Amino acid sequence: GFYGNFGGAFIPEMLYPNVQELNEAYTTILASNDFKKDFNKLLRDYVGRPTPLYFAERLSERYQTKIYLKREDLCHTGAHKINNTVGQILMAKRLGKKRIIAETGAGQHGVATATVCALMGIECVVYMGAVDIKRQAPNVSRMKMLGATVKPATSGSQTLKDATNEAIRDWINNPTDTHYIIGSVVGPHPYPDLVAKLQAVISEEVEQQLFEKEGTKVPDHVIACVGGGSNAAGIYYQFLNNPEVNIIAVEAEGKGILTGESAATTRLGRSGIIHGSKTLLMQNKDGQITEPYSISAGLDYPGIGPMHANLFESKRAEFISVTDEDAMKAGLELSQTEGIIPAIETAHAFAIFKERQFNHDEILVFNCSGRGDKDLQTYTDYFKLID
Amino acid sequence: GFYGNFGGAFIPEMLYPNVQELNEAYTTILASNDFKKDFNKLLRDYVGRPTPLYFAERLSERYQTKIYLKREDLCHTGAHKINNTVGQILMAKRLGKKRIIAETGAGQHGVATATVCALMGIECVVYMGAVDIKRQAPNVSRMKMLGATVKPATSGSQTLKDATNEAIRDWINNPTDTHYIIGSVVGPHPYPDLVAKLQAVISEEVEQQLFEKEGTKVPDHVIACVGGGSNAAGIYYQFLNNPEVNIIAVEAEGKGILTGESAATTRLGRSGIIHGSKTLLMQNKDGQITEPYSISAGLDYPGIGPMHANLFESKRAEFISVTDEDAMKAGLELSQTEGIIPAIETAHAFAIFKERQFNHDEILVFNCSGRGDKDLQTYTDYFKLID
Amino acid sequence: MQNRIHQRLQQPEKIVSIYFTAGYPKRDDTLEVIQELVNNGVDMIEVGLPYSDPLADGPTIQQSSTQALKNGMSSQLLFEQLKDLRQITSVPVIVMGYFNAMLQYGVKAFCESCEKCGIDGIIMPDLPIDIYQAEYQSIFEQHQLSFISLITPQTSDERIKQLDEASNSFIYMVSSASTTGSQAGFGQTELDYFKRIHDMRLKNKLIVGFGIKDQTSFDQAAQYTSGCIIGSAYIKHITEHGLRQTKPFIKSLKEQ
Amino acid sequence: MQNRIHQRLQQPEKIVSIYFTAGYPKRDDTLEVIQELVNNGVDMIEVGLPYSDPLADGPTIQQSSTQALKNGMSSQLLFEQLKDLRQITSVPVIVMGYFNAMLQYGVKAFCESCEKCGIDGIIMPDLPIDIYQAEYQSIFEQHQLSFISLITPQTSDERIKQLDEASNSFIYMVSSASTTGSQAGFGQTELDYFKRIHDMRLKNKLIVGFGIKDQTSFDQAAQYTSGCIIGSAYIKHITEHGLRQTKPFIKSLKEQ
Repeated sequence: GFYGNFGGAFIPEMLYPNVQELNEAYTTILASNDFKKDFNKLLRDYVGRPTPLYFAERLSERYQTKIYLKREDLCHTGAHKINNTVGQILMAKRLGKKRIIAETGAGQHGVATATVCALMGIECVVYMGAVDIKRQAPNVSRMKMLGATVKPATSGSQTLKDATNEAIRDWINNPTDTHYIIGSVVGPHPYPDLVAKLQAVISEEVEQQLFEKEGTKVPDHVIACVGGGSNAAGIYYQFLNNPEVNIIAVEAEGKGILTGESAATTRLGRSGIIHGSKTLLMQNKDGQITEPYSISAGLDYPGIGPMHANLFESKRAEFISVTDEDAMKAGLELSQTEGIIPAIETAHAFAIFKERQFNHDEILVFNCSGRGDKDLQTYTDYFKLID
Repeated sequence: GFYGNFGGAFIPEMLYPNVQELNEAYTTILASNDFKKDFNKLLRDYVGRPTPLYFAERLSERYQTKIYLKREDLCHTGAHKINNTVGQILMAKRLGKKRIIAETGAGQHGVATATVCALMGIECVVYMGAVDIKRQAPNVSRMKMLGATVKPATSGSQTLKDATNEAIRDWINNPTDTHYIIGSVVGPHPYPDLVAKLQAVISEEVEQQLFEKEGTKVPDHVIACVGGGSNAAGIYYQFLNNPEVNIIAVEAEGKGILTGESAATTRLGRSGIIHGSKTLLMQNKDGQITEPYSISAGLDYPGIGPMHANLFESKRAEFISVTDEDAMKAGLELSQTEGIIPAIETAHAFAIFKERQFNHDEILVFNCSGRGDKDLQTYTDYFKLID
Repeated sequence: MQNRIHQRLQQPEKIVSIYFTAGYPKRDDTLEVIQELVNNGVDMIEVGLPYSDPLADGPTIQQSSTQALKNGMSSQLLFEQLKDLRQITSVPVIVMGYFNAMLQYGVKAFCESCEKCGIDGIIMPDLPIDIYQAEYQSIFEQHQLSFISLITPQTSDERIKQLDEASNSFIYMVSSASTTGSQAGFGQTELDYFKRIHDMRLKNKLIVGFGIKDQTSFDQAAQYTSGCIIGSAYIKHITEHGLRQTKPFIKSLKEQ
Repeated sequence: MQNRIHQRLQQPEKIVSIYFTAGYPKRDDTLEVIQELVNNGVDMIEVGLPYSDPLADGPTIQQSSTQALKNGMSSQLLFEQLKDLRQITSVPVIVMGYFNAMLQYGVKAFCESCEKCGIDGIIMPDLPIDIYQAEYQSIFEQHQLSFISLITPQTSDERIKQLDEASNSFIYMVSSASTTGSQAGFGQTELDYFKRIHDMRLKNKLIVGFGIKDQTSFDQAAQYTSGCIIGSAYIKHITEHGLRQTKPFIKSLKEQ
């Protein structure tokens, strides 16, 4: 359950049976033909996989390099999140669970969870920070349309971190009939591994699609934004052990590293424990977790998954942080150059061209992890699009 | 250019050269390998085709029949509309056009047009009723993010019909450099045929996918909502000449046929001319076009495409109309039974179970033409989802 | 066929023709506007039958149409208002409208009503000539109604010949490809176009419409044609000044 | 190792142990609360080191932690506040907190500071026993600190034996699977569970926590164990009545 110095399961004993049950079952279930068959069928017919690998001609021309977009924004519900929730709901059914809980920040994971629960007819409770409930109203509506109960987390900053705390408490209080669907590669082992394996389909498809288009399975760079890091885990997965592939992780710098309003964990954090996992973490000297800030509600998390902490520490991945402003501009640029409005999370990945240059024959694969419909209000206000 | 008694090109002479240019070129272009190659590539890599044919297990169980959903809601930008705009932008480039105009009601076609214009780097002007601009603000933001100019139509009821008038006027005023991308199977010949052929990919895929799943290419029923009728044209296309396939068209009854607030054209309209086409049309005794009403901005159109008028008159298709209330309930049901929140337009198609029963071994293919994200506010208000 | 339009076109003087919307500004102003125009020496009149969706018109005419419809204007009412037309004037009068209104009234009935009122011609911009020729030409002719086509700078020579063939009396030459009222003055492009069509020596006379608002533009257009139609500029004028102020408007066009 | 906890556990009387959050209600109330508890005959004290994200706690303790952190509470400050602890009492005192706070302070330094203050044990619900045993057990023991594990009704017998092996002095028996403060009274299920664990005859004593709020629940739990820990109920009491009203609260538990 460790990635180098990171990972593990730093959980209260009350959670041990739940986590242990999952830990004992998950590798067997994931490996079973029965699970694979159901999972692949739903990914194909319900989620809409494989998602395209799209060569962005105009963007490539602008930056004089070869840019491919893995189109997770085309997944059902609008982001890669659903790959994981489809897998976990199938797992929950096999574990005999009758009730699903989840945490959500911007609401994408909450929607993806509510979606698969509606699909399976299973009760669903989503914890969401009271502040996020207000600022992400459309996703709250979506969850309610899907029949889920949305419970506000009113502690702390009333955002993602606190929603996660509440979900964990719910799980402690409902140890036998409930499965907790974590939305990112965070939390106690086996979650980071489980979620990464369920998202690995992204890079599996990239290999095959890149081979069809470029005659090689090996891109020069794979690039993703990292909040918790599930979309990044998905697009890195197949390339982790291939040193020919440069891995680039883009963190949310918020208003700037030194402003106190940032979510760039690898630059501002140090090793600690959050949500049951040892990882890099923004905290004060006493180990109290500090409030992160990003214009993107999905990157507004004070830690990163332990896998990513290890990629950072071992220098396997290149970490770049970009500000709100650069991310927003990159979102606008992608919209107007390729006709794809990205989620603001995703827009961060496309902001690296200010920081980083590439050769004209290098192949870059970006994870276009989510669509920007949920962020229209933010974009509109930011760019004053409407008088 | 006629479908039985309907169709033609009833246009002012000022439009004749534009329409004639298109008419002379479109069949050749559509048939060319070069166009097909570009079109299919963009449909695959950019739009995300083929969209899945999804067997809706829980809905099938509820209605004791076999229900398949053609998942056009998973297309880039969230509806089938983009199949057409991708095709037309490629056509416009081949015609040497430097500027694109379009009309839009709910905004989906406007977004799809703005999207392909951004993709190709071509100037884009979208006409939209001033009333629709207000009530469909998120789609206005999307178009502006994509770099399009949104021009308000301030005449008449300030909705789709008036936006179409304005777009036609723009085309009259810009006869050489501009291509007008109509969003539905309406307007003067060759538009109804052109748009239907570009949307035909939907039923082409259905045939192949149904064969994989059921061992037959022939469903018993194909079902779609009809406003102008482009999604319906797409899913009917391959089956039009196969009498084994029952075609069901669902119109928006609004508040009820007799209330004066309805958009059920085949029940309330008669033959007349709208937007350059002879078709069924809601009008007063003097031939003045009357204002339609539907809770769905996309079905809020006083005519239907001439192809559909002919399907109605020839009794080839079965026409059913459903009220706002039944459509909204069907939207909620699909959300909570299958985890798919449909556009309110699309929801109309799923409301037929109140009107119509099916045998347990019949195969129904619904065109799940668009996602409901744009309609969340309407759903939320209607069902009082948020306190 | 030999109606008032043909007769007028045989005279050498350039034609000043005015378009206005029936039932505008007030429902029952139709005949009064005609009287004003006639009193001030207008040579020909186009009476616009207002339509809910006037594709070929610019904002001025569209607004007048919307108002006229609100006022209760309709085909039937128009024919009632014009039933004594020939008691007040003998200038040619043409009805201009959109084909759906005619279709719903019944093409035959519409032509009959026109004839009864003493209407001389019909301009239906959205009635295609092939359909006109196949289905309606004989009806028009039976009722002594001239069918008048439009051409634009984009219309091909071949197409112009077809339109000339279908038309009767004159061709409505759209000065530039645009909806009514959207252009300002004529440049060399338009003049070349006027000359080009003039030199085609068509069987029908030419009258220019769209973009005429003052004597300069009138003179430019009339140089190669039989005259001009003024629409938006007149409607704007009576909207601002009232229909009683028709005189100064016409005077400004016919000063010479 | 033989510290104050072991000594107290050797006595037959049931233990009333109170949990409170350091720095609550006011930053410098820590020692005063301990004084109040001692004065009113409490047998053991858990001092909660407040944490920003207390996963295992219910709303009452979480709110007290949030307030304490706002008040400026920290590990360093706690050890300063407790430096004279042993001048006022000899009852066993345990620090309860989350592992990240300990980790950031330094596990060795944390244990040293505890020893200096006269702390007897540490409860870190999110420090897994395998990691404790592999990395920290020798440090704890070196500083005479009991490591105290939690068990719940869902904990398997095998796991209980492992936890018993790792623990020193007593096992914190969570009455039912729930965060603190969320249960109301004990039913047959809990009683069966208490008896079942009692009958396992572990090397460590048992103390019950979670869900004890009055004498009835105390007596039920104590029947099979060495005593109980009361947390949320006490914090609620001093939030409402002030820490000076500790006496009636303790009295209601120890009336018999």
